[in-house]
This record gives sequence, structure tokens and C-alpha cells, in this order.
Amino acid sequence: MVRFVLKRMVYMLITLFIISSFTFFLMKLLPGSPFNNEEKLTAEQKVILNEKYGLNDPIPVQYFNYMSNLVKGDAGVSFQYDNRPVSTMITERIGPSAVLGVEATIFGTIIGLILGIAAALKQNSAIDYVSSLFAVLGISIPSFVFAGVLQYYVGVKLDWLPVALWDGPKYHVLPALSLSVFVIATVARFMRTEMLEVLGQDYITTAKSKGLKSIVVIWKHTIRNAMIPVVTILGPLAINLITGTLIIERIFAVPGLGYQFVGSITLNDYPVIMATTIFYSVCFIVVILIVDILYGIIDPRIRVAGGKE
Amino acid sequence: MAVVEREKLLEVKNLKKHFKVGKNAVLKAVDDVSFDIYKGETLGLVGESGCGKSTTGRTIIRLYDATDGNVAYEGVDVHGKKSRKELKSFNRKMQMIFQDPYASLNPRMTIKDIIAEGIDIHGLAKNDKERMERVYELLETVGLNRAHASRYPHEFSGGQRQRIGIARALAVDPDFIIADEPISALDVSIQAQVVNLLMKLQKERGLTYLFIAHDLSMVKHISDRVGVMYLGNIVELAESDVLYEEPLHPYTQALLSAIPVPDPEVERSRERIILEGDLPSPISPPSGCRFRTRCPHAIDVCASTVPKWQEAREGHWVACHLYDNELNNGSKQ
Amino acid sequence: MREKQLNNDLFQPAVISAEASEKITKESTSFWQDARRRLFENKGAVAGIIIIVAILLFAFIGPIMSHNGFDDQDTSRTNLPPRIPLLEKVSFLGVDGVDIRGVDQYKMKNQTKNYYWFGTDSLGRDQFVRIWKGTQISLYIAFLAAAIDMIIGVAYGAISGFFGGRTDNIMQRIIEIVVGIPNLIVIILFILILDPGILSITVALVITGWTTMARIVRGQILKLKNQEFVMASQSLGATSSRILTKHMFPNILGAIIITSMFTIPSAIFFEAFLSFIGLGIAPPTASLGSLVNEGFKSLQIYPHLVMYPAVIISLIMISFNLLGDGLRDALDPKMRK
Amino acid sequence: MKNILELNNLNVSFHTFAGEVKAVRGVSLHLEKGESLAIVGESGSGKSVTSKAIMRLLPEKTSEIKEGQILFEGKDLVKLSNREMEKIRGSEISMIFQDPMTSLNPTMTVGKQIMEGLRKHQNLSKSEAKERAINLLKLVGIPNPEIRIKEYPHQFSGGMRQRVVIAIALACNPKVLIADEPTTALDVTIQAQILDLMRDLQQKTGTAIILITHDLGVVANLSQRVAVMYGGTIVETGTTDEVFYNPKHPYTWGLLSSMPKLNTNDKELLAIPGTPPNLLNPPKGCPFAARCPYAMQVCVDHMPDASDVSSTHKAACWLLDERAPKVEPPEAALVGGAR
Amino acid sequence: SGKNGKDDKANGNASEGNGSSSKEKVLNLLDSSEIPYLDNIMADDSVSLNVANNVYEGLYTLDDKDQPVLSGAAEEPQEKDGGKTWVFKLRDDAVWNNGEKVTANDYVFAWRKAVAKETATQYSFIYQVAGILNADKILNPEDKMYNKTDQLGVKAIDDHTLEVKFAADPASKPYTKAVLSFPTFYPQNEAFVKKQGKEFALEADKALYNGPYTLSKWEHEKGWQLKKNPKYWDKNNVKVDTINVNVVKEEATRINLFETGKADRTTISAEYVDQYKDKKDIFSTVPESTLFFLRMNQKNKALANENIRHALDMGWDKKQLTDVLLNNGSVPAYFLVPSKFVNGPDGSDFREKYGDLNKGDAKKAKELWEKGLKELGTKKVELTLLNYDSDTAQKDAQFIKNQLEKNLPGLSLKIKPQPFKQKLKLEEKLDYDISYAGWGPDYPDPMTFVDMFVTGSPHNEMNYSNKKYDDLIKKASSETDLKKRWAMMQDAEKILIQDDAAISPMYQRGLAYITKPNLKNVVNHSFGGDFSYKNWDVK
Ligand SMILES: Nc1ncnc2c1ncn2[C@@H]1O[C@H](COP(=O)(O)OP(=O)(O)OP(=O)(O)O)[C@@H](O)[C@H]1O
Ligand SMILES: Nc1ncnc2c1ncn2[C@@H]1O[C@H](COP(=O)(O)OP(=O)(O)OP(=O)(O)O)[C@@H](O)[C@H]1O
Ligand SMILES: [Mg+2]
Ligand SMILES: [Mg+2]
Repeated sequence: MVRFVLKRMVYMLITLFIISSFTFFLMKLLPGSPFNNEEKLTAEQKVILNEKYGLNDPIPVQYFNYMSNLVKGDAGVSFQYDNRPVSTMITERIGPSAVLGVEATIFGTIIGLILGIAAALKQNSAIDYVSSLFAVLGISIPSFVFAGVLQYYVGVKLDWLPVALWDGPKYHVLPALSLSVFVIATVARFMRTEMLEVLGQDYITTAKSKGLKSIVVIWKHTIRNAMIPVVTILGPLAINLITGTLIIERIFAVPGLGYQFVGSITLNDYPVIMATTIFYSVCFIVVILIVDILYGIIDPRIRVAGGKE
Repeated sequence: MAVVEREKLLEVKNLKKHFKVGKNAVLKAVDDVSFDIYKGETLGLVGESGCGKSTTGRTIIRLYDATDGNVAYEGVDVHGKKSRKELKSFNRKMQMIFQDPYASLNPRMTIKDIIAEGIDIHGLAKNDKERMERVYELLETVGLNRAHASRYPHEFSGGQRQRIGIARALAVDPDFIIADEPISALDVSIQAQVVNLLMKLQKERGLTYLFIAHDLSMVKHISDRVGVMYLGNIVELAESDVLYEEPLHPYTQALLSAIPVPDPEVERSRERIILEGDLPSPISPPSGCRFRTRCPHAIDVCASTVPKWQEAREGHWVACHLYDNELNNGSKQ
Repeated sequence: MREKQLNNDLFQPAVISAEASEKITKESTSFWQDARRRLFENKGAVAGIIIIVAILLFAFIGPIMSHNGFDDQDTSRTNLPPRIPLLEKVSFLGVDGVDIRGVDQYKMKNQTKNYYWFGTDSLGRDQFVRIWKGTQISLYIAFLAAAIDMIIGVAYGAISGFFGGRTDNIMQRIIEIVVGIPNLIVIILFILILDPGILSITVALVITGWTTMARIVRGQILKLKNQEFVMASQSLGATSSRILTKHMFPNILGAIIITSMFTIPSAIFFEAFLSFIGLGIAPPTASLGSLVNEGFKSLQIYPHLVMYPAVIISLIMISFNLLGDGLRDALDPKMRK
Repeated sequence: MKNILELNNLNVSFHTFAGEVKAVRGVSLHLEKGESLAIVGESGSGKSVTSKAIMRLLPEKTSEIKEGQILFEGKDLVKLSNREMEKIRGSEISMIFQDPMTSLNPTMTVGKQIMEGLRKHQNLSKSEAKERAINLLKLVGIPNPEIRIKEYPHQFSGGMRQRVVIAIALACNPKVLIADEPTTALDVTIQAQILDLMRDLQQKTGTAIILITHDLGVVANLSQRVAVMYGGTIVETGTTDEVFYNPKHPYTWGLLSSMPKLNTNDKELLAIPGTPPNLLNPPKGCPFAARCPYAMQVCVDHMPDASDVSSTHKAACWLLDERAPKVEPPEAALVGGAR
Repeated sequence: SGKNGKDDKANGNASEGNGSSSKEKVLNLLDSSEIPYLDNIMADDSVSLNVANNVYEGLYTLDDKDQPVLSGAAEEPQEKDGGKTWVFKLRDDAVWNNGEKVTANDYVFAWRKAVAKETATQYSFIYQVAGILNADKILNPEDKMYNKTDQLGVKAIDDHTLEVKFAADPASKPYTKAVLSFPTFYPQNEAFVKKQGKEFALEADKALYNGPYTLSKWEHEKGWQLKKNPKYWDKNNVKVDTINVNVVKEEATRINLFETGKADRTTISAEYVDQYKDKKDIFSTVPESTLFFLRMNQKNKALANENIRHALDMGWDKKQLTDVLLNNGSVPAYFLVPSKFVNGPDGSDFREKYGDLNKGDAKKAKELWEKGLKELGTKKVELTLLNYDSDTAQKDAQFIKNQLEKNLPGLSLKIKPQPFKQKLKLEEKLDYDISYAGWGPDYPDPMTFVDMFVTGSPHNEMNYSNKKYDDLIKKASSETDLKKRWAMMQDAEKILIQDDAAISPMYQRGLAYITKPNLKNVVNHSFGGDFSYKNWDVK
């Protein structure tokens, strides 16, 4: 296990190195300078600004500086927001995004599991069809449409919940809900298939032949085993949530990372774009690593082997 | 049966096949195996699951590259460098029949294309008509009819599929066929169909077989000589009657005693040698004699020295310290 | 007694030929015929196919059906709600030209003679034409992305799986790294450096998208490589190319098709997402995504602008997903009942 | 002796896309206390379906017991509710499945899987159940049971897993144990271990066993009585000796003669030509007629009834009818004859 | 002062009594972006400038008629050296919110910082605009005086006396006082700034405030809160106690927040104008002084032709664009200098003299177009329209494209939207045909518009050159006779638009707002910070 994690760590570092280099050079390809009011800057001012941010150095030097600072944990300062350290900007912003992501994942997973299990147990029944329909709709309708509709109807028309902003648990409901729709749909779909698969396994028959109550068979033998593969999709799903949060945060004015990221893109705020990209990559890789480890923990078959395949 | 003056068709010498599994582990699926196969005979190979029977067969036919040792077919090294043409002619001489009648036929191809594959590859038919003629002929040879030619494998029963597999192998007119458990996936009543067919073909065409199975009674039935494998080694090799009547190796003895015989009275009176424990892992096999961990007669030397592969009697080879002349003068159990 | 009814003649040995017992009564079906049958038995899949065909038809016929071009503007007819002849009489359908504030916009804007089935947008363009034109573009992007995905993914996966060993090892490490990059970010960065447009969107989608296909193909190839029918072919002396084309490819085709079926809707989805963050297709060309994005801004006032393209996106997504699921059931022997 | 289990005219069908699969058609059987009955027959002949029907473990939606009774100690299991069945399963009747690799839950420790049934049926406390589980593992010959109880199935070899499955089945001292091909997936040497074990256990616990197999050797080894199934029906039943030494049904002949015998040198096996019938559309006559070398017109048209050969020996074959020509079994089928 | 006491109480003891809090005037506003800079010298965007305008104060401030009035300065300056030196007396009661007095040195420190190379503020050029002595040299890397900030024409005579020197007589720059109200000219407390170092103004408590409000809370990207500054000298005229600002980027969300009472005022885009324009009590449009126009790059052969340019300018319906598409109070533009921007020396609007320029109709456009084509000897012209990637700009461009292609046969116009930065780059490199551009004034004088297009100006990114025009602008910049100066600028504009059609003006932007009816005295400034909350009131 330790070896497995260490090996993965090494891959992680390589991946991160590649990603950060890749983003760095992509940034250099981006036209235009990162400065505000550029149309009003004189040539002299641009020289000064470029010097201030070290943009006059040859690109390899910039690259080297950036990477060596990065290793030291210094991601530079924002061009856009008055020298604010990028690392602070990210740590400040990650809170709401993470909260939202976790809430949506938990909520989505629970509801998705329930739907999927119900659908599988009552295969070809009304529950199955309703849950399947919901699952298909959930992955078919863009999350921002959901968000817009929820905001307008639940927030404005019904006035049940706050329309937007981020001031307490009440404010989490609509964005988390909008985000979780996709999770629900995916988990439900996947869980249904897995449940059906597991229900057909011999060990379920064995369990039944022990005279266990069906509820026990379902709970202890079926669901647990069906959930193991579901864990593997939670990783990609969590990543999908990042995609989701960009938009959802914008619509619900949640001061999160995605919100900031989109902003930094439109403003050419290189250090923020790069740092956020790298940060996302780290999250992504860590999530995948966690999922793999988790997979090993809940599936004793992998525990000893220490790896998949 | 006189074994003396027969012509060797295949010589296997110190054959080894190791698989790399994981970073540092090596799985010794076949480890130092030597035997000969004579023209026209059937050599049976038995042993428990995972002992390396299939690997031996596949290495002989070059599906796997040997890790070490060599295989000579009619005196020519099978694993040596070959030109495309030599390879092709080699492929025509040696064929294989597989274990799983479901997995061994491409589900997306019709029977005729499956059977004709060898004909196509080797250009054995001048035109389509001739090709079809050969296919029909082969179908009939294996007891199927022409109407089946354009059907797909999933429409056939296991026994029929296995016969299709045989037809495919026969299509290139091979001299030597490796039959890798061709009947173990079949029902008893069907097994006989296939075994009879194989024997009939042998008689008609003078084929040589390497017949791999774990069903000892069937192996004995079909083979002239039988080799017993254990954990990547051949532990004993003899004429089939001799082997069954007078097994030398403790493993063979146990194996034979374990075969259930379809005769209630025999069964009731039978003394079994029940082996303790399971097959060890081929990744870290026991030192010395590999069987020693389960052997009822294991002695100290078994742990330290690998027993020699020696001819204990004429034509009866065994690898066991009990028969090591230097150690104990042939005293049996 | 029953015996009495039985004629003694019946107790003569009957001639039952061995041939007869080998006879197969069922009609011969190839895998694909079989798969087709199973597919058409699947109601969801059939519904999916019908919707896809209908949408494809409309995507090409729709723009011709109206005398308006997709960029014909007329500021005298802006933001008209949908109005469909005959159906306009049924008020609850909401296609009577009355907006959500209860004003008959057609009357107000002196357009009573006209019918805009899906309404018009803020430049007075006929949404019906724009939506179908947008569908064309979206489908084009999606198919293109799926096709490129397929080419790269299949080639990569096949090479990696078939040659195995070191090649495979290195190629897998590369995939691991590519997968380790959050695709959204790469796509955004790519669109930023390329000009937003059909091609760059497609390229961006493919940049990270091919890995799924490659992994699936590799897995399948690895599985097939050890299948006995492949070995049989090898022992007959078949060349690698023959094995790949005759044995491997037909057997992984199913998996490839299924994967593509899921690539298509996700490409459409992603295009919509890109439009939403302003990186979509350049106007006046419209895609479903850009239409939804445009319409989304006036969700509350002119819901028709967002509703119709959103419904069509959803329909495409649903139908491809249904078809994909159906194909999976039909083509994947594991799921066979 | 009293019959602990009795099947009367059991008919089971599956409803599939292609139509109704009549998997079991009029099976009647009985099992006496403490005896061991083998059901043999080729793949698809309905052995497993019969046994699952007894356990009422057939898939609820697609299968149907169309007719017949399954009397367990006089109770008709067919009529029991699922709840009542749960009480019987595992405690009164238990079952061992063919594949030891897949019949254990991979994510649950072996101990837990054994204890589950115990705790349910015998109300044992956790520690009592554990103790019993350890004892059971010892009983089935697994060394270090205290440690192994905490391990997962994948840490066990095939033979050991099958022992665990047997331990599970034996946990509550059932009156009937149904073993569905318990050794088919195992190697001969391991198979011998397991068969030995089962024989031992039967003698110790007095459990009645239904052994399902297609290996006549296993039958000869373990059971007192045999039922031969073909095409969803029972074609012959009798004591092991009767069936092996005096078989009456041509299918039994075929079975016996297609097995090579270690002690003969016949080079040709007597094969049964053709393939088993399609149960989607079963023949209206004898299911074996199409492959039977002695088939008569009546065999094709009419299903034969079981006729008594002796008080314990029955066969369903028109050849036993007095009007039929006298046919001798082929030599190869005579197991004893060769001796 | 009774009221004042209440305020203090409310601040000091927030938990106490609903009575006082119910009378507390709270305003909830929305903004579309985070505050990029709280440092007034760095501020270069509307959000930062607006915040700076409300939490800090300079010598002057703009009143509700957009006129500069004394704030930090106690009285109008004494003029010396024939007007080239101004001496300000600072207000006695002007203090930082930590209690320290605002001194003359605070101004000197801030102004020097503003022109320092290290600061690199983008608005340093405003010192040149104001004509502060040596500012141009200090800012010019080529000059000997480069970055010698102590040479800047500002000096603290004593704590309360500030001397400002100009390079030329400010009389030729009637806007000087207004420019001094720009946030870049606000003072900074030297000791405090030095103490904070790099951290200065990065958080709400890392800055000192001397304006009507203090920034009491600042949660980055989420929003901020302004509280009435209890130490402000004119606190009695500050009516609203607390202003909460939330950052909301999505328009629909802003409107939904307004609808649910979570916001008191928001801008709305065209789509929503229909929804609100009949609700007179909440709907308003505010004209701005920002002009949008099409640059026509004369490096392009076709666009070098005057007739073609005229035709392109006339060939589409500007009124439809503003009334139907923009629908937010924007007005069609036939000029460079916006209307109602500044009044001339005689009090009349700049527009009054020449009115609309180059106004024509589609027919006229077509004639000119065909004439132009003939001159070019071609039938077809293909042009690309470089555009912003914002939704509104996209829509406008589609409209223009559609109209032009319809009205001018043979024209095909391709739209090329680019991210903002990229677009600027292309413009700078003259790598475009036509470009959608905008310009807002930097100081309240037509010069901020007209001097853009002189030959060689960095903002003349379209290869336009007209000697007559250049001369007029050059003369105007040093003309002290304000009337003459005014006329010169008007003439120049006429040359640019009417004669040369160098640009095609599109519209003068307006903004549509919805505002709670109880919010009063809302005034927009035409340059600098957009609003002075000091004037606002909630009734
Ligand atoms: N391609 C391979 N890679 C790694 N290990 C392999 C490979 N093929 C076979 N082995 C291993 O080699 C050993 C011998 O396998 P082989 O298939 O030859 O056994 P066998 O005697 O044919 O068994 P069976 O009766 O089950 O077919 C086994 O432990 C198997 O797991
Ligand atoms: N769930 C099911 N749905 C449809 N048909 C089934 C189902 N289970 C079994 N059958 C059919 O019932 C028949 C009898 O099957 P059964 O499993 O009892 O055979 P068996 O005698 O146990 O064979 P084997 O030796 O292969 O285990 C077969 O034709 C099979 O196809
Ligand atoms: Mg094998
Ligand atoms: Mg079975």
C-alpha cells in the first residue's frame, strides 16, 4: 500500500510538472498583456509594468523563475488584484467551492444511490422507469438551465430560498441542488447497473440460501458490493463538479474558485490562471488517488494486490 | 508396445517459460521440461489446473516465446529465427485445438470463414469454389453438414463447436496437433463424440497428438504415453498402461487414486491417497522438489535438491528422490 | 388404459438419422442481425433512434421550411413569442403569440400575418431557422469530435494493447498524465489560444476526450489478445494485420460504437458549456449551446428563447444516451439476457 | 424409513424473450432421512433448476413453479411464503453451489459469512457464533481457523473456499444438504479431499444429501441412490448399484458407455450422437428419442411413464414396454461386466 | 449632532436596541466585479475608482452636478507665478479614520508615489493631463529626469499648506480642478503606508480612510461593506449609514436579487428593459459620456477610400441599434465628443455648433458605396469586423453586419470576436479591418476625445492622418483663449467625422437601471468614480 501510494505520488509529481509547464507555455501563447486599461497605457508604461512583473525576461528565464518559485510554494502575485498573492487568493476562494462540491457530492450520491437501488430492486416497475427518466434528464439538461429555473421559480416566484449570494446554510441549497442533479443522475444510472449485476451473482444466491431476510441480503451483500465500482466514478464526478461550479458559482454569485478562475481568464491574469490550473490538477489527481485508495479499502481483493488491473 | 525404434517428431529440451508478473515477480509457468513425441503417437499431458500444461503446449507452437530451452520439430528448432515462408510452412505442420469451444471461435465470423482461415492464409485454394469445396469436405469430416457453413458459432452446441475447431485445425493438413483440453468443457455424452473423432482422424491421417487434459481416464484412453505435470515440471512420463498400473511418483499415485471411477463397488473398496493442502504458487515454488510440501513421503533431501529427471525403468521417466539410485537403491514406498 | 390406445406399429424401431439431430432449426443470424434484433426490441433505443432521425431531418429541412434566412434580421419583429397555426387556438400550449406578460406581441408589433413557430430573437431573427441551423452546427461539432476521438482513440488503444510490453507501458503512462489534467481547463486554455470556432472547439474537445476511447479499445484488445480464437488464428500463421482487422476489429466495433454514442452527447454538452462561459461559436453562426446561452439571459422574459434549444439539446442527449444504452445491451455479450 | 423430502410431478418454467422454457417437466423424487441421492444428467437437463426450486431460489420474476409439490417433512414448500421459506433455508435445508470462486461474497470476511446464518437461525451471540464458526472450519479441515476466520475469500484457494461453502451450509445442522456440482470446478486431488470430507460429514451428522453432478465417478463414490435426468425429466432412478450394474434407460447406457474406463483398453468410446433437446420447444415424446439408437415411433410421439424395474428402481422408457423389441445394453455400458 | 450620537451608539454597541437600527439607513448594491485595487493610486477600473471616490477624499470632489467643489482643500487656491503655482490651504478637520490629521505631506507623498516607476500605476498619465510640473519628464524613461519623483511640482509648505506647480498656465486647461478630484490625486498617510508595506490596502483594515465612508468589511470576490465614517468632517451631510455591495456577475441573478428585495439598484440589459421600462418609479436610464465607434483601418485598401468609409458610416441604422437592440438609454452617435459631456465657455454644449455629422440614409450610403467601388475598380469588398466577445457587442455586430451587407451590395463583413486583450493587441498591430471600439473620457474636456486621432497618437490605431486636424488640435492644446480653443476642437471633430469619416460613431452609451423608489439623489459622474454615495439618500 505504502509503495503503491509512493509510486502514485511520483506520477503525480510528474503529471503536475507537465501540467504546470504546459500551462505556462500556453499562457505565453496568449496574446495581449495582462494589464487593465491597456488601451490607455503608453508604451513607456507598458515597459515599466512588464519590468515590474518580470515579463521582459526571456521566456526560458521566466519559466525557470516560475517553476522554481512554484516549488517553493510561491505562485506569484496577481496582476489583476493589486499584488495579492495568488496562493492567498486561492485559499480564500476554495472554501465555498469545496463546501458546495462536497455538499453536492454527498447529497447527489445519497439520492443517486437510493434511486439506483430502488430502480434495480424493482426492475421494470414504475419506480425503475421514473428513476431512469430522472437519470437521463439529469445528465441531459445542462446544469445552468436547472440553476436558472430553480433560481427563478424557487427563489423569486415561490420565495422559499435565497435567490443567490453566500451567507449561510440556506444559501447553499439551490446551488448545491443544481450541482447535484448530474451526480444524482450518474450515480443512479451506474448503481442500477451494478446492482443488477451483483444481484445475479452466485454469492447472492448463497446468501439467500442461508435463509437471510431479503433486506439483509440486499443491505449486507448486494449494496455494498454494488457500491464498490460506484466509488470509481465518484472521482470523475467530483471533477465534473468543478466544471459545474464554474457556472453555478456565477449564477448564484458564490465567491468560489470557479468564479474567480473564469474572471482571471478573461483578464489574462496569468499567475492566477496558472495557479488555479495547477491547483485543480492537484485536486483532480488527489481525488483520483483517494478514490483508488478508497477502492482498495472497501474492496479487500485489491487491498493486498495494491493496485488495479 | 515397442517404443524403441520410433521416429522422433518433436523434441522438447529443458523448456522454460517464465512470465513477468508485476514489477519483480516471475511466474515460472513451465520450468525445465523435457520430453519427446514420436511420430504417430498421442502423448497425454495431465496435471492440475495451473500446472503449466497449456503454457507448454502454447510454447511448443510458438504462441509464446520460450524463456529458455528448445523445441525441435523434425529436427528443426521451432523457436529459431525463421523467414516468413519458413514460418508459414511450420504453421501448416503444427496446429492446435483449444479448450473453450465458446472462446475459440470468433463470434463475428461464419463457420466457413473460420474453417477457411488457414486455407486463406496459406493460399490453399485457387478459387472460391475450391475453397468452399474444402470447407464442405472438412465439415463432413467432423460430422457436420454443409448447411452449417454460413452459420455463426453461437448457433452451435459445445460439441459442435469443438468439432468446428478441429475442422479449422485440419484445414491446413497438419501432421501434429496440440489438443489443449479439447473436451473438458463438454458434457460427458458429448466428450465421447470428440474423442472418437480425434482418434478416427489420427488413424486416417497418421496424425500425432499432444493431448492435454486433466481428466486422467480420458487421457489414458486416448494416449500412448502420458506425462504428469506438477507446478511447471513434468514429474513422470511413461506408457499409459504402465503409468496407470505402476505409478512411481507419489504425485501420480495420489492423482490416480483420486480419480473417481464410475463403478460403485470399486469406489467403495478404494483406498485413496488424500493429499494435504493446495497447489503452491508458481511465483514462489517450494525449494528442491516442488511436490515435497504435499508429498506423503517427503524426506530431507527433497527440500534441498531438485530431483533428477531420470529413466527409472525403460521408457519410464520420473523425477523423484525416491527413485534416485544414488540415494536409495530404487526402494519404492 | 393408455397402452391400449397405442398401436403396436409404434413399437417398430424408427429411423432417426444422425443428421437430423445435428440440424439447426433456428434461422441463421449473424452477430449484427442478432444485435439489430435486440436493439429494436429495446423500446428506449427505438425511441432514441426515432428522435435522432427526426432531429437530423429537421436540422436539414427546418432551415428550408421557412422563407427567412438564419441571419435575416428585422427589428420590427423582435422577441416575438412562438406562434404556430392551429395550435395557437389551444391556449395552454403557449404557442399563441402571447408573451408571459399576457401581451399579444404579434398584434402589438403588427405581425399578425406571420407565424414564427419558435418565435424570434432580439434581432428579429426567426428562431425556428436558427435553432435547426444551430442543431446542424452542434451535431457537426459532436460528430466531428466523436470521429476524431474515434480515430485517435482507436489507433492509440489498439497500438498500446496489441503490442503490449514497453510500448503499452509508456503509452499508458502518457494516458495517465493526460487524464490527470483537468480537461475543462485544457479546453478553455486551448480555445483561448485558438480562435473560437467550430474547429478549435472540436480540437479542444478531442484533446482530452480521446483517452476514454483509447482505454476502452486497449482493454478490449488486451482481452481479445488472449482469446483462444485469436491464438488459433496466430497458430494458423495469420499476420498481425489480419488478426487486427479480421478478429480484433469486428469484436471491438461494438465497444467503439457504444463509446461514440456517449461521446456525441457529451460533446454537445460541452459546446453548450463553452458557449456559456463565452468561448463558444462566433456569431452570427449559432449552435444549440450559443442559443441556450443567449436565451438564458432572458429566461424570465422570453422563455421561448432558451426553452426550445434547451429542449432540443436535452432530446439529443436523451436519445443518444438511450441509443447508447440500447446498443450496449445489444452489442455487449456480457449484458445479454 | 421416512422420506424427508418428496417431489411430486414438479414442473418449472422460465418465461423468456423467446418463449416459455420448460426446464423441469414432471419430476418426482424422494429423499430419505440420512441418505445420499445423486442427480446426474447432462448440462441443461434441469438439475440445478430442480434443486433451486426446492430452495425456492429461482428468480422470482422470470420463473414459475407451474405444478407439483415439494414436500419437506410433509410441508409443501411451494405454498410457503417467502418469510416462512427464510426459516427453512439454511437451517433445515441448505445448499452448496458449484463454483467456489463466485459463491462467496468477496467483501465480507469468511467468518462473518459463516456466522450470518448461525446468528439468524440459532440466535447465537456474537462470540458463540464465532466459536461455532471456528469449529466448523476445523470440521471442514481448514488449519488455523482462528486466524482464517478474519480473512476474505480471495485469500483462500479454490478447495478451501469450497470447504468454507460447505461449512456455511452445514452451520445449522440442516436435515437436507443440496450440493449442486460441489466439485466440478476443482482439481481431482482437491475433489478427492472434498468428497472425503462430505462422506465423513454425512456419516457424522446424518444429514441427507442431494448431490448434483454430471460425473458418474463422483456418484459412485458418494451416493446410495441415483436419479438420471434428461431434458427436464427423470429418466431413471434407483440405488447406485441398480443404476450402474443394471441400467435400463438407453440414456443411462449412453452415459455409462461414453466414459472411458481405466481398466479396459477399448479404443472406441460409445458416443451418444447429437445434442440435447431444446427445452423451449420440448419434444412431445421421450426427450431422448432423437438421440436414441433404439428409438421407436412411439418414443417420438408419446412420453413414456416411469415403470418399475424393482421396488427401488424405475425407468421411463418404452423399451420396458412388453410390446417393444428386446434390446440389450451395449457392452460398454456394463460397468460390472468388464470386471 | 443628536443624529450623530445615535450613530456612534449604533456603531459602538451593535446589539443594542432595534430602535436605533430600524432608523439606520442601509443600502444594498450590486457590482459586477471584485475591487481590484483599494489603493487609490493604483485604482484604474470603475469599481476601484468608485470605491476610492467614496472612502477617500482629495482636494476637490465632484458634486451632484458633476462640478468640482472643495473638499480636502479648505478654500480655493491662491494663484502665484501668473497662475502657474497654486497654494492650497488644507481643511483643519480633515482626518484619517485613525484620528491622524490629513497633512500636506500626505499629498506630496501620494503624488510622488503615483509618478514613481516602482508604483507603475496605469493612471500616472493623469499627472501629465493635469499638467503638473515635470510629470511628463519624470514619466519618460528617455528623459534625464526619469523617475526623479522629488522633482514633481508639489510641495508641503507646512502641515496645512500645499503648493502645486504647473508646467504651463492651467488656464488653457479649464478642467484642471476637476482632474484634481480624480482618485490618483488623493493623499495617503505616509507612515501608515510604509508600516503596512506590501500589505497596504490588500484588506479593509490595511488602509486608512478619509472619505465619507470607511470600508468596514471586504470579503474578496463576495462583496464589501461601506460604513459612514464617524470622523468625516462633513458627516452630517452623509445620509446613508451602511452600504452593502455584493459581487454578482450574472445579470439575471442581479435582477432576481432586486426582485426579492436583496438589492436596491442594479443595471439591466436590453432584454430586461422591456420588462421594466413601463415601471417609471423604478426604471431609469443614465446617459454616459462613453462613445462607441467603429475604427476603420486605412491600411486596408478599401477603407483608405473616403467614399467607402462614408458609405460604411451611413449604411446602417444607428437608431435601430440604440432603440431596439441596446434599448437602455444609449443614443445614436453622429459625433466623436458625446453630448451633455461638458459645457463650453459660453455654457453651451459641445454638440450645439455642428450637431450631427455625416448623417445620411441607406440610399445615400449606397450611392457613395458604388462610387467608392468604382474608384477602387472592384465589385466586391470583404472586410472583417474585429469585435469584443461580450454578448451585447456580438449582437450589435451581427446587426451591423446584416444591415451593411443588405444596404451595400458587394460587401461581405465577417465578424471576428476576440477576448478583450487579444482585440487590443490586434488593434495595436493594425491587424484588422474594422474594429468595434469604445472610449470613455479621462477628464472632463473634449480634448480627451479629439486628441486621440492626431497623427502618431498611440490611440490612433487606424493609420489616419490629416494635417489640418493635427494642426487644429496642436493649437488648441496651448490656446488659453477658451472660446477659440473650443471652436478649434469643434472644427477638428467636423474634419474627422464629416470630411474624412475616419471613424464611424455608433452610439453614446447609456445605462438602464432599476432602482428602489425610495432611493434618492442618485447621480452619475461622467469621469472618475461613478458615484458619490455621500449625496444618496434613502427615504
Ligand atoms: N500470459 C500469462 N501471463 C502470466 N501468467 C500466465 C500466463 N499464462 C499462464 N500463466 C500462468 O502460468 C501458470 C500455468 O498456466 P497454464 O495455463 O499453462 O496452466 P494449465 O496447466 O493449462 O491449467 P488449466 O488446467 O487451468 O488450463 C498459471 O499459474 C497461470 O496463471
Ligand atoms: N434463469 C433462467 N432463465 C431461463 N432459462 C433458464 C434459467 N435457468 C435455467 N434455465 C434453463 O433451464 C434448463 C435447465 O437448466 P439447469 O441449470 O437446471 O441445468 P443443469 O442440469 O443444472 O445443467 P448444468 O450441468 O449445466 O448445471 C436449461 O435449458 C436452462 O437454459
Ligand atoms: Mg490450460
Ligand atoms: Mg447446474
